[in-house]
Amino acid sequence: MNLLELKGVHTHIGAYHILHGVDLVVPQGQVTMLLGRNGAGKSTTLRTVMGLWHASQGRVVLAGQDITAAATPQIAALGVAYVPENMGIFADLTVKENMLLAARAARRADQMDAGRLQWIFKMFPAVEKFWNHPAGKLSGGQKQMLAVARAIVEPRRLLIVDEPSKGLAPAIIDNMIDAFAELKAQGVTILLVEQNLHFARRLGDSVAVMDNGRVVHAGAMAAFSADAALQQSLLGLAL
Amino acid sequence: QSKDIRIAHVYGKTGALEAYGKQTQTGFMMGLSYATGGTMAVNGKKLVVIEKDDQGKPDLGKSLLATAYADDKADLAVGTTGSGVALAMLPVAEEYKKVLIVEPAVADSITGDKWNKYIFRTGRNSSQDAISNAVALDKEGTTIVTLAQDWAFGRDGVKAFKDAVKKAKIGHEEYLPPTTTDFTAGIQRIVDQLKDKPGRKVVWVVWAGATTPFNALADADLQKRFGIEVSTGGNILPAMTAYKRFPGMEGATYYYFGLPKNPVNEAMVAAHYKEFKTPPDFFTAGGFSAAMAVVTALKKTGGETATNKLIAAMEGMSFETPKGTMTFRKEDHQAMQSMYHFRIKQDPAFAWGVPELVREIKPEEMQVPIRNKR
Amino acid sequence: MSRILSHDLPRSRWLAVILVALLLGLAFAPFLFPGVKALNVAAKVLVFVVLVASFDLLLGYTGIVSFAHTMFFGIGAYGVAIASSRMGAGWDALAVGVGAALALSFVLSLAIGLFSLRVRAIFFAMITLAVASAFQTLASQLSSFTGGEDGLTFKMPELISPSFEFAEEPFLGASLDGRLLCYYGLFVLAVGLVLALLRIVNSPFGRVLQAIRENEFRAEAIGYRVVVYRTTAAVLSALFATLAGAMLAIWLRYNGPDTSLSFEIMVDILLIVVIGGMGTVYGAAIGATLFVVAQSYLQDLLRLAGEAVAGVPWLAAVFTPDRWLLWLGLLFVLSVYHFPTGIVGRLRARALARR
Amino acid sequence: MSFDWKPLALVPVLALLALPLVGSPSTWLTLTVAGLAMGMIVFIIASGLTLVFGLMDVLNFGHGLFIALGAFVASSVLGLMADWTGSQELWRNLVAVFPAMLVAMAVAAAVGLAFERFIVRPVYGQHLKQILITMGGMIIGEEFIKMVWGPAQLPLPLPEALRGSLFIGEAAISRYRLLAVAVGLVVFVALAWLLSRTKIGLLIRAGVQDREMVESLGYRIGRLFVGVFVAGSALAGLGGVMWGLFQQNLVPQMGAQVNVLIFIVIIIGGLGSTLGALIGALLVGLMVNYVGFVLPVATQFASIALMVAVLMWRPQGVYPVVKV
Amino acid sequence: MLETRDLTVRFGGHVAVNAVSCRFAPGTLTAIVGPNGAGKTTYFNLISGQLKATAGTVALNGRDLSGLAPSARTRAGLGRAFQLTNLFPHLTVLENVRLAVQATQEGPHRRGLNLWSIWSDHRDLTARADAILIEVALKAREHDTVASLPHGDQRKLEVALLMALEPQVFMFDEPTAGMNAAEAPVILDLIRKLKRDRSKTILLVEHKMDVVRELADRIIVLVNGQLVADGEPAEVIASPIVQEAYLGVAKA
Ligand SMILES: Nc1ncnc2c1ncn2[C@@H]1O[C@H](COP(=O)(O)OP(=O)(O)OP(=O)(O)O)[C@@H](O)[C@H]1O
Ligand SMILES: Nc1ncnc2c1ncn2[C@@H]1O[C@H](COP(=O)(O)OP(=O)(O)OP(=O)(O)O)[C@@H](O)[C@H]1O
Ligand SMILES: [Mg+2]
Ligand SMILES: [Mg+2]
Repeated sequence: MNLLELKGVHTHIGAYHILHGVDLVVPQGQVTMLLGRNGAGKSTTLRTVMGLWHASQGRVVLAGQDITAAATPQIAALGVAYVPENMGIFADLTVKENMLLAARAARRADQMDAGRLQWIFKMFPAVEKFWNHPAGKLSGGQKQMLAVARAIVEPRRLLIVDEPSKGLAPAIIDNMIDAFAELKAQGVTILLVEQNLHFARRLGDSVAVMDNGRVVHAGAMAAFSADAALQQSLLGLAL
Repeated sequence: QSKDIRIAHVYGKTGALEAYGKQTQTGFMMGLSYATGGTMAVNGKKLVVIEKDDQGKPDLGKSLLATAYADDKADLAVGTTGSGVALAMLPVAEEYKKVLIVEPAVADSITGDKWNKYIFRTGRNSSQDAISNAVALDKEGTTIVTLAQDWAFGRDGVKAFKDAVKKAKIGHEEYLPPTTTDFTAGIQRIVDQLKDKPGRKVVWVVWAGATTPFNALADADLQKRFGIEVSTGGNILPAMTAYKRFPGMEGATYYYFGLPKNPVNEAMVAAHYKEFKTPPDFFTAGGFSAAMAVVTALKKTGGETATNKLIAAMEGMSFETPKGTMTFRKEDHQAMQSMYHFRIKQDPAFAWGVPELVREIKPEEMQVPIRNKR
Repeated sequence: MSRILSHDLPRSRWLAVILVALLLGLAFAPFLFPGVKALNVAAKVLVFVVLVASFDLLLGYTGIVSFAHTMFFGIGAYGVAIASSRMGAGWDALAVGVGAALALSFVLSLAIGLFSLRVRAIFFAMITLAVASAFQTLASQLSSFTGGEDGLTFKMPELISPSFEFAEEPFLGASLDGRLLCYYGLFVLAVGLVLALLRIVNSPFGRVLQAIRENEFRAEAIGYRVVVYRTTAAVLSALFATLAGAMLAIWLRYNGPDTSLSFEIMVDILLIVVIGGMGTVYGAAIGATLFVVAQSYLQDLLRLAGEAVAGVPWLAAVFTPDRWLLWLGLLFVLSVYHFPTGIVGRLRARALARR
Repeated sequence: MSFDWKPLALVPVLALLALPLVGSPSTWLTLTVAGLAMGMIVFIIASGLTLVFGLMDVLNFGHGLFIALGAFVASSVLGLMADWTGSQELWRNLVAVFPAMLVAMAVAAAVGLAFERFIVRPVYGQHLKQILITMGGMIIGEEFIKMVWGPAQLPLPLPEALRGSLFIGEAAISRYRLLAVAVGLVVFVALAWLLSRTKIGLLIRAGVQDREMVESLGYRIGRLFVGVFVAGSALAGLGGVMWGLFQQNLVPQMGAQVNVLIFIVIIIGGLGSTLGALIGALLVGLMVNYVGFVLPVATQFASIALMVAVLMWRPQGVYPVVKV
Repeated sequence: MLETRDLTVRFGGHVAVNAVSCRFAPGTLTAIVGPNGAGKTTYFNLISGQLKATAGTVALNGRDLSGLAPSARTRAGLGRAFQLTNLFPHLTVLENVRLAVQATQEGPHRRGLNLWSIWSDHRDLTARADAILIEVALKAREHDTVASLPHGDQRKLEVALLMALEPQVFMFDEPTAGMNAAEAPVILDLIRKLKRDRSKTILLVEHKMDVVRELADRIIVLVNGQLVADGEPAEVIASPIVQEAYLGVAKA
């Protein structure tokens, strides 16, 4: 069954009509890859799911519940973690404080799930190393790590990440792939926008490709990565 | 049109001085109706009052007065509350060659170096205030320290006061920023000046505006600790609540409704109680006096409003007011008037400290200097 | 034509119409709206157009929020006031006054401009606020020099004083006297200054200022010395404000702390910029006109309204000239609500939508 | 990270520097005690602004309105309880003052709620518009005060037992200021606790930087902002009561009159820091008293000079929590 | 010839770049690789003047730039694109590039301290900006405000600004990060073009090894702010440090 479904979603930003009827399904417990050229509408789709833009037509359904008009905090409270394209780091807060805010259950730093933190530290050493530093001073990649770390500091049922591998060193990317695999094993559903096709292929179960505001292809990752011609036609290059 | 006599009243209807301005206006209207026996007309000519709100802004007052004279064809004008505004208005009267009766602005220079022949003033000037207070305090063996705001109003007052004091000696002049809120430091300075002086020790305060030093002075308990008395002039009733804490305090005031004994005052007090259930205040009396001056002058000219006629009529003219008879002296058109030496008494019936009459200081007793050059 | 406007055309038919109407209105004000008050209002509009436009150079184009702008306005006014009351009425006095004022403004604005780089935006705003209030206090402290709280009343050269009449008979209801000449003097000056500002903001310099406003860090990175540009902008706007102040003093023949230095004026300027539309010189012109006129006739309006609702207890209390400030406050709130991009922004957006 | 003592030391240092200038120790003592107490009062009226301006980054020029409001409400309440305030016994007076404070805070809070909704909400994050629209709110509020309580100044006499001073030798300290110190300390402790022991402070700061992200993390930042703004207004109301009783005389413009002062305090203290605001207030209080004694003319410039000096030393204020 | 000598910066205790000495010759493309937080961007910041060095010098063709402000260094011939997009959000794409073009003009007057000419009269500059937009395939969006561009296009514009500066030294900080695999080639082609013109010095920070392999003439490796390897791409990539510290192959 599908955890998340978009049915004919249209989104306007001010005067611009950005999404022209997006149909997308994210199956429960799987990793879904959202691909597409720059400007295809991937980020806008994610923002629409999170209620940061609101669909002017169509429906967004999460676990059978219609969230088309829901407010962002409500959607998040349903167990969705989101990492935006710009990472959304709170630059003036320390890394610790950033994490603390992401951990909704904890009121103070010492109340965060220690085990989970260790797991995160192992994967993203920088987060531990700069625990008490202002997040704004982190390097680009370190910010990216922190952004993902924040999203997984507490268990969530749906994890939405916009370009997780951006700016990360290969070693870290490998860690991250392992981490997502582990989360998936725990039953977390994952929706990723990804440019790094190697990454996409390693992780993805199903794939959806967008082009100017529509989903132009959806299916199993295996089939997609096998079909060079399809990739060529949709992405303009083969893996 | 030609049958009406148009009088412009410019005053701070809004802005910081709103409360004062409103009093003046009330008094002015009451005065007109009293002086005309309720007809609001002189020699059959209707009196039309044009209200102008200068918001306490000099530039605005200036253009409003011009508007009144030029566009509204006012024959003469009365106003205004703030000295700064009044000073800015003086040249306009000269420009349009029309009479301006200044009320209640107090700056000496209005009837002093900034004066021109179209300017009259029913309100008292700083000198009159100061001199009357001097008369009330001036005794051998008294040391006086003055406490005033550090601006024209304060320095004017202190200067006039000093000139008027003959027997007592001025120990020190303390000037504090007009907007002072914490008086501890100022009071300390005064104490340091006075505490070791022999004989009677007095702090004489000239202070305008909401936050007065009186509560601070009372808290410091100067009387008990250093035998220092506090003295000051009159003020509006809300400000006199602070006086309650100085029973026996002496000074001289321009007006308090209980002080003058004359039919005009009685009439005004009665009328005011009738209309507002409260006694008239400081500026009500001023407005009333201005109205009396206007009507008396018009009666003299037989309703004529030609400026030169008015001036001729008003120079040296005497007229009845809630403060008794006032006289515009020829030289500077300042209205000579009585002031009242008072002593404060606590009276639970009143929210404020009640000034009791010690004696009325007659105009003749005060040598108010003539500062204008004509 | 387009060159006179530095190719910064209204880009909206309505805007163009309004601007032309405005220009003509001001040009013939003495004859269209006879009467002392009307002329005073018109003159005040002229002064404020220049003042606000100069502030917009700082705020709208450079993104510096400064409350010290009235300080320079005041310096200009005091320059004329002090010189004319010391040296007596005369063109020489005017020249000296304006010259001295410009010099002082130059130095001060240079200092402030440089300081603005030391502390961050909000703090800078707050500091200028404090400095401005200090300056006002100073002005009333130095009473021997500035006339203190009471301010200075002074005369102007014969040619532009009311007493100078070059024709007995009023023409179209306007008396042909020095006031009239003075008004047209100001008119020409104002138009000239505004066009100059328009030129500046549309120059390469102006564009760099916008870049700095948008992203100071990157502007520096691509090779623009931010310090130089910011300071130049600060100085320029200060000088224009000084001239506006001089214009005010020339017209009023009076100046005092409340008249040219009060925080009220500063807030009015801000409001006008927002109403008109930030970062557009045209906005300054339209906003200034609307605001000054509204402010000058609000009380009269309320008087009428008050008579209309007389008797109705609450309404009567609200619709009285005494409560005009209430309505001014409302104007503040509403204009921020309804003109997020200012009138000019609105009109241009509409024009775009049409296409 | 070890605690930074320097700014804290500033207070005693300033006091000691003043000693030789003032000369007589008893005078110095009077001035110092009075200055500190004054500082406490200033802190109370500024405390609300640490939340609204310091944390929420709202340039609320309308803050003074709530101060004025608090004072006027208090005058009405105390007016009703005349016989209690009139009594000579301290406890009866306090019994009268306390409800006055509560009512004042309640009213201020209520108005604050409306103020946030209609004035501030549309302009979060836009300083310029904040200045304008809050100015507008301020003006409107002032006019309403004039309509309710009249344009004239309104006496607010101190309850009997709070008048007068205690004397230590030649030095004097007015009773009321002692009360002010007590109230100030309570406010300080309460605020400091709230901000250090809960996530509220963090959330607000984060919300200012990236509202969308905070919401994406699942927090109803909107409500939180309302709550904090209302709290700030209530504190201003409380400050109004204290300020009003200190002045013993109310004018509708009283709020506007303290505006600049409290902003100075916040800036000296550094945005978002309660301790900073306290220090800023104390410094201002002392400075004003010392300068007022040594060179009265300069008093008006004292606090401004102080601010500029501090910013030269620490461009962010002494304890910046929020970096700008 | 760009040269850094013992370039060092400390943030509190933490040494972000530690005595890095290196020369970059014209006509060569040097790739700078290293783990996240190794100090690559900081190294750039020190060269371009965004950060003041704690110690060490930066020199271009023998001229010491250490004391200069970023703007001065840019005018001296150092050009730089940022890792995290950093543009003029509410100006149009064209205006963005045009500003950069203008910044390269000779003399303050041409550059912008020019109050009296009219911006839109400077046709030559606009033309130049247009040409660049065509090169990076952004011409279609020239009149959109930057804020409304998709992330990928903003990355392109970032590069366009660098091109517009026509510097002698080009510093790219992960130019293709967040750029679609189909769009990246556009940028990479630009870089190849620059390489062909032998006079330019090019520094490239990039995590995508395939890209590095293809473009770099030389690779230097930073780890914890220290220069740990420098040489031919093939051998550097093969070196153990890179293999584990960076590619993390050892672990796998
Ligand atoms: N704030 C905005 N205003 C106007 N248009 C916008 C805005 N944000 C995005 N767009 C437009 O919406 C379209 C899709 O943008 P979006 O960011 O979703 O693309 P994307 O698929 O995420 O591209 P990328 O891979 O580069 O991030 C683009 O054409 C972009 O110009
Ligand atoms: N201004 C600063 N203050 C404190 N620490 C800083 C500052 N700038 C950078 N750092 C630290 O210096 C280190 C190097 O940062 P830098 O951005 O150079 O890394 P990088 O090599 O570019 O990494 P990435 O590949 O993720 O971009 C990081 O650990 C960062 O936390
Ligand atoms: Mg995207
Ligand atoms: Mg980097």
